[in-house]
Amino acid sequence: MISNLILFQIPILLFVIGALSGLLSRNSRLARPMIFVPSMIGSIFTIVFSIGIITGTQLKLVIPHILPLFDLEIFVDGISAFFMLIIGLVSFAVSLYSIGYSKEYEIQKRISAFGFLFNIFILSMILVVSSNNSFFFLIFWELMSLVSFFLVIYDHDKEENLKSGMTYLVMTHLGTAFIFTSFVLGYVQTGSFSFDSFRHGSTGFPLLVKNLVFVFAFIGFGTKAGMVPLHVWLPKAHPSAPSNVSALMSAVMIKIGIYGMIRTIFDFSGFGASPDFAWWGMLLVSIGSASAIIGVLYAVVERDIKRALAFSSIENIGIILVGLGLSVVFTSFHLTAFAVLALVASMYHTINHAVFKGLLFMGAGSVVSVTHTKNIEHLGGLVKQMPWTSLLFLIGAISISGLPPFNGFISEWFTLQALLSSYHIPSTILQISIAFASLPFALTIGIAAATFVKLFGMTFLSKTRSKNIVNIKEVPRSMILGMSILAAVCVLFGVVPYLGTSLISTAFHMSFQQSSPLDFISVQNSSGKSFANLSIPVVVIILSSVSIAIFGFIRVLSGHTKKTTYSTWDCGFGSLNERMEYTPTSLSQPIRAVFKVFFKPHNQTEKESFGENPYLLKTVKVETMIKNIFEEMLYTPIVSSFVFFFDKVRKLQTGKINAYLLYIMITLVLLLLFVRLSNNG
Amino acid sequence: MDTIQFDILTISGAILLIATFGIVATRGFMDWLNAYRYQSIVLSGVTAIIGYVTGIWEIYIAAGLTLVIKSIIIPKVLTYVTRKLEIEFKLETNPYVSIRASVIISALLVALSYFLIQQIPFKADQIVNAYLPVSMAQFFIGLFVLVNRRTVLSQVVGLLIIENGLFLFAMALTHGVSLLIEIGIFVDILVGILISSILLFRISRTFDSLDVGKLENLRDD
Amino acid sequence: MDSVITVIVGLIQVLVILALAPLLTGIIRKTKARTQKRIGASILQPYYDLLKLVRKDEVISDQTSWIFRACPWINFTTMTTAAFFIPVFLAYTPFGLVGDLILVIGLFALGRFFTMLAGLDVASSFGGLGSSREMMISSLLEPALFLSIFVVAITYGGTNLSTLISASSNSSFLPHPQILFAAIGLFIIILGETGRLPFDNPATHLELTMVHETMILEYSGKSLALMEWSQSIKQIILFTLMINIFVPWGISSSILLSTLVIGFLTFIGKISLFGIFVAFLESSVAKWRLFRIPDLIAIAIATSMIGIVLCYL
Amino acid sequence: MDNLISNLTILFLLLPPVVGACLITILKKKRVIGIITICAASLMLVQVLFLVSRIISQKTITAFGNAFYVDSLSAVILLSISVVGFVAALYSKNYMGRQYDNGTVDDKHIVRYYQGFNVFLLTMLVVPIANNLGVMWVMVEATTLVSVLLIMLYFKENAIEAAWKYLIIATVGLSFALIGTVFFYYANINTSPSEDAMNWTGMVHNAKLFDPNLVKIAFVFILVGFGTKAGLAPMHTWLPDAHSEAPTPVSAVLSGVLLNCAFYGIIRFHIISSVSIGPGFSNQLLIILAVVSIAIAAASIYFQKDMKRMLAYSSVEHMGLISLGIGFGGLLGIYGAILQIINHAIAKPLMFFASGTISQKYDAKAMSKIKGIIKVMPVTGILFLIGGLALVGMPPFNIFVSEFMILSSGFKSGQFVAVSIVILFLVVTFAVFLRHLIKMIFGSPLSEMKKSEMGKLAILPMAILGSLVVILGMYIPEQLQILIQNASTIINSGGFA
Repeated sequence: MISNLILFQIPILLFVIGALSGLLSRNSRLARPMIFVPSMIGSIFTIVFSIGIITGTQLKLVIPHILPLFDLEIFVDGISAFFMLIIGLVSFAVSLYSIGYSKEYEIQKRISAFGFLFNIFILSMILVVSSNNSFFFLIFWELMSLVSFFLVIYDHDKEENLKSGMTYLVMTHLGTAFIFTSFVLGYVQTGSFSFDSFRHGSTGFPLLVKNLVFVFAFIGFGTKAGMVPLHVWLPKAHPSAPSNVSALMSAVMIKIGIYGMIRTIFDFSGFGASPDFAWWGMLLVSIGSASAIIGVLYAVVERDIKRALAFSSIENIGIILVGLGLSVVFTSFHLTAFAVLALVASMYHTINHAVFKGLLFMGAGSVVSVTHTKNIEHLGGLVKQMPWTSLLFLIGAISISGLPPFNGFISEWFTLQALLSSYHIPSTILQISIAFASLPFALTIGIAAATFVKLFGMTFLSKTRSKNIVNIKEVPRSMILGMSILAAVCVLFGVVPYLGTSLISTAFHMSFQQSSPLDFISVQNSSGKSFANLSIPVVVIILSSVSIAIFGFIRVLSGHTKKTTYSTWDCGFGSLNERMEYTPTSLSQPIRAVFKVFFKPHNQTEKESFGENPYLLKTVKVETMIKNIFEEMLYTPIVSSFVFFFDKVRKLQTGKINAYLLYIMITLVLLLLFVRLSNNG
Repeated sequence: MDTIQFDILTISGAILLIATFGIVATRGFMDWLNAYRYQSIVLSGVTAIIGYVTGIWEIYIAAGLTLVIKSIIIPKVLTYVTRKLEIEFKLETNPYVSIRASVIISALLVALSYFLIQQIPFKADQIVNAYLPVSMAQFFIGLFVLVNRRTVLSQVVGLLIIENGLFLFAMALTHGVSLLIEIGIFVDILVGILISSILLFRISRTFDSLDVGKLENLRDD
Repeated sequence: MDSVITVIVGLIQVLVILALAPLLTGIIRKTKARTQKRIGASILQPYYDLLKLVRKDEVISDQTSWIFRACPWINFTTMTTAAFFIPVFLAYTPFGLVGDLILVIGLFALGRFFTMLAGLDVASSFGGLGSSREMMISSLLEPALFLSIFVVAITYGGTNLSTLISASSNSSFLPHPQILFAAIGLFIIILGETGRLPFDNPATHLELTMVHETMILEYSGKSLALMEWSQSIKQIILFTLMINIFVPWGISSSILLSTLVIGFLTFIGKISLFGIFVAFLESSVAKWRLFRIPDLIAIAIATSMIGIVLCYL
Repeated sequence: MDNLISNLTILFLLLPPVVGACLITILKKKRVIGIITICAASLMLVQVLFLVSRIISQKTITAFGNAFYVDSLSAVILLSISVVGFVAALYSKNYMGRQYDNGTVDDKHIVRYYQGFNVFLLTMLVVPIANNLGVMWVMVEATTLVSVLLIMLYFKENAIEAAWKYLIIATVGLSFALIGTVFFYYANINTSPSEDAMNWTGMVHNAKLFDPNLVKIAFVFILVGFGTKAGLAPMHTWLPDAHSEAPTPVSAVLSGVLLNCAFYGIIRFHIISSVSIGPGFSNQLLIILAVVSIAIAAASIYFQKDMKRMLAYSSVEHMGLISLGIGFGGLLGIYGAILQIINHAIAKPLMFFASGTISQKYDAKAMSKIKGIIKVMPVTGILFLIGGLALVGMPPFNIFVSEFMILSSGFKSGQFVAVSIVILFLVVTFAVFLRHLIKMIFGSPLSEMKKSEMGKLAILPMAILGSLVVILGMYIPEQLQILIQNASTIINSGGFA
């Protein structure tokens, strides 16, 4: 038996080795294996370690007095290990993928710093989930943000990337300020920065403090997770980053925000089974459904493939939050079984989203790396040149759309069941609100499928829409392999939900009734009958047997028929070309029109005509744009009011020494008067 | 006896204030220097009175030093430095607040200093009672001159008023117990004046003017 | 032994759905023809069409990929699999433990997902047009459907169809006024899901109006047969659900030959009546403009929401 | 015997700059004087380290009767002076050499620069070790005079303007500080006339008996006075001018150390005032000024065009933070404030050095003309980035630790309004500061530039400071912890550890 501690140290060591060898590789030919092989092995060890923790005992470690007052405390329990498992799983696949993907950087001699940052990024995420002291938690948390920021602006020649990087960094820092406040409230109550003291002392906090701890942590971690309306950084940062980094960020990093929320709610905030806390859950549910619907609405009209995926991350975070919120509501009303159901739903979706979003971002990265464009208006027809990438992307797309029998369906099924179980809550107003919250939720699932029809269809199917995209080849084998791992997990977690449920219930120390892979997942209703059942393995058996049967049946029925290939019907007008195809913008036009209140779509038309006559047009360029209501209604006013304030303040520094002396005089007199008057009174 | 002594103290303080007002009320540099010289002479007289009242002999030395440095050396230095300057540099043409208003504001500042000082218990120390508000008023007036005037020269004068106030203040409160420190302060002031003279010179050479309005390049707005 | 019989009955239910699906389409078409003062084709015509199509050679567009070719099979498989979970003339099905109503919706969605992709795959603007409209309609129908299911599931205690239909067959809907609202909602949704008027006109080939047909425009031969058949299966599944949830009269609640036969006969009767009703309705309304369809769906959502409120009050 | 060692320690501490200045005056050789300064500074550093080690074991040292008094608080300031002085001396060699090559300065200027530099160090060294508060004031005033001379070294228009404003404002400000000092002295002799009435030790001893009203008025004068010198808003107005126009090594010393020396004055009187009337009053004032400073600094950074000016405003912000830590009080806050003094003294010179190097390379101070530093000079770029991130309080760099402590103590002391405003403005500062920084460091240079660094001697001081920034962010040596601990105890519990 290797002890847990050593297993914990090995991956850390490996990531450090990866980081350093990245720096030392000096962009040589060996750079890629030197960087990514350690990170792959490190990820494997992370997985092994986390499974060891989930099935075995917790790890606790204290290194005192590194800094005054703060001890470096490490604590890995099932919850941490669960998230560590996600980190390990995705980073393994991404590392493998990166061997092929980062060849471009090797050619450009820029891989050294990338390798360093990449390894440190994964390491920082592992350290965040395993730290047990608010100070060190924040250090690793900010390290994670910082390193990911550098990765986001890795292609820093583009001004746009710098801007999105800045937005990201500032938003995440704002979030950190809230997290800090939440922790400090705990410190003020307990007098210690250790999470242990929060854990033990939190039940004794006054209710107001408990509420504040929760709200601040929710805002702080929610910023990182990308919940609405703090999501603005996410659709900017993820497309700017190199795709393997986007995969890590979207699949894993934003989940760390979820981790933080779970930790705070269930560990530090003194949360308990009392209706006082039901509003926490309702807050989570409402913000979650808002995030889900808003995220997916932006995703469906998006033309940038990576930004669409980023918006879809916001949507999925929303779904996770809904599950989490329901769990909180159920717990506060002492409905343990349903709380478990909702938490399983939420966590199942967490791991699912990590897997399929990682897969999709890698797929998008493959597309971008061969076509050099992120705009799906220019893509199309890649399924012929890139059969593997398209197949894997399709698996990801089906999974994320929540279609059976892949993993997305399972978690959405759980979440829907949790929503339906809300009728157990002994409060009519909550029942009705949750029922209404299921409206945006269901809308989300519907539009998500549309989004991925659009993304997959426009990218991979029919004919290419741009003449520049020629000579496309399938991506290198390592990239395909990296994607296949996650695709396999998608299928596995879809077909055998027992894997997921048992993982979650063991990690979170809950009892969930499913006892074997073939056992039915079931939800009981109030009269003890089965409310809902699901057994995906059997469904898969039915699906496959039906398909075999029907294939045989049709074969017998049809006898021998021929297949002829001919061009698509063109209404007899002559050959179809790519300009006649439906474009992504027109594909999503109906949805844009239906939700025009939200999108406020408007066209900008530029006409160029021959000579004087305005009717003899040479070119017409029409651009369809939507308004980003969050930036316009929320962020722009805030920023401009700050700038207004800055502008007023800078008037103080007039350059006139007389004014400066006057300030001193006024300060002095005011302070003296203050003393004088406070003494009289 | 005590009342007489107190009257002397009060009257000398009043004379000092009047001398200070003289600086506020004048426009030309030479007038200021003269007013400053008179003020310094009054100041050394006041110092001598303090010496007489407290009976500490070091204060006489301080009084002598004041007389020498402030009424002779500093005016000399300033005259020497500004001798080459053209005459319009030495005239304060447009202060932010007119001379009349300045005098009124100075009076208000005197009132303010009395108001602020009231709360401090003086243990019936007559010297402090008499001179502390006066010295405070000098600070504020000096500061006001600095704020109000637009030429570099008048700012130096403002600084000098503040220093005089400071000196009186220190004398009144401490009766000059630590001579070493007094001397340190003197030296500092002297060096300060020297450096500001150098700067004055530089400014007139570089900017061809002594208007602080020229010194507004470094700013944010 | 019991369970074996149950499974057999369950399989029979599946076969009944598969077999009766074209018939329902035939009934509707015949009724519509009669209302339009036409004689119309025989109600068995869909069967002849399928047989003919299956035996024909196929023409496939050279722009398409394997997705286009796989789509009919996937569609048919998902619809057939969905049929396993539907109680038809027996109030429960042995496969009730395997999947519930949400899975059925999921399977429909999977089929539709591929249909939309296939529409895009042919690289003509028709396909894109159909997929685009289908995207809008389906993404709006989804929440409406879920809300009406919400009402039904909470009223009858489950999304498990066996539980649900057993419960509905055992109780009158009089104490559950919300069920009426859910029924209105679900009816509108079913019209949308099956592509009937006023959502879509299955009989037209005019690009201004058609939705579903555009996506399958390039199909021919047995692919087209499979697409048509699976569409009718979806239709009959939804109609069955509708009648079994809201008018479960006569459905057999146990495996007795007599009740089963009664159940089967009443089922045939109810579904035919329902089909005729739908056909009459279709004859009396025109196809709505595409952007008025959300209004209709909004009505479905609104009625379901009233249903939810009634559930809890 | 012990007394003798103490006397010698102090003597040897003050000797190197004196000797250095004398040697420079005698030799006047451009090549030698730089090295002399480096030697003097390194000797001083060694002396300070020795002194600090003695302080850690003995807690206090008095020398020459009662004239010099060194405790842990002084030791912290001494440490920052000597470290910054040393790296600034190192940096000066390269920097002034290049300025000479440019033709910006001539031989006479260089000699004057090094003389001034040594005297400047000397005056600053005396500030924290003088027991007599009058002497302390004299020395603070002396630093002003010397630094004015250093700022106006170039005789450029802007430098003269900055020097003038600095001189007038600092002198006026410090005269208030003198008033405050004399008030305290008056309070002391009124309670117990004694020989050491002007000494800090004596004052703290009697502070309980002081008249509260007098102490309040006196502290207001002290705060405004030394606050002017320490760059607390709204008396900070001279600071951006002076810091941006001085030669870069001088800017580093001004910003990194001189502000600390002035703030040291406030701390000393804060202790007396706390002992006398309880910490509530002075804490309140400190917090008010701190909040104003942080807000104004945050707002001013946004529109900055000049790199060094921006750094100067960041100094205002950090002085605000130090003041905030002291004001919030409690061991945690004070500990944070003292740590912040050290951290700021490390990070800010790093930034000034880097900005000086960058300005020389790009031949510009305007930030709009500087782009793509990381491509042109990767090492400097990375060090500049590290320094900048440290300044905005990003972990894992050092200032995060102290900011964390200060803000925590704010919550602990119940100053929720103040701490919320401060957190808001810290985030704002973070955004506006990094916005400038990122634009400079990343991207591509506006014109083709050769990729090269500015020489090893320019990198070395930055590398030293940069590594300190990183190391202190994650690990503080135990010796230093003890020192800071003792210093905080001095502030927290009335003057003695």
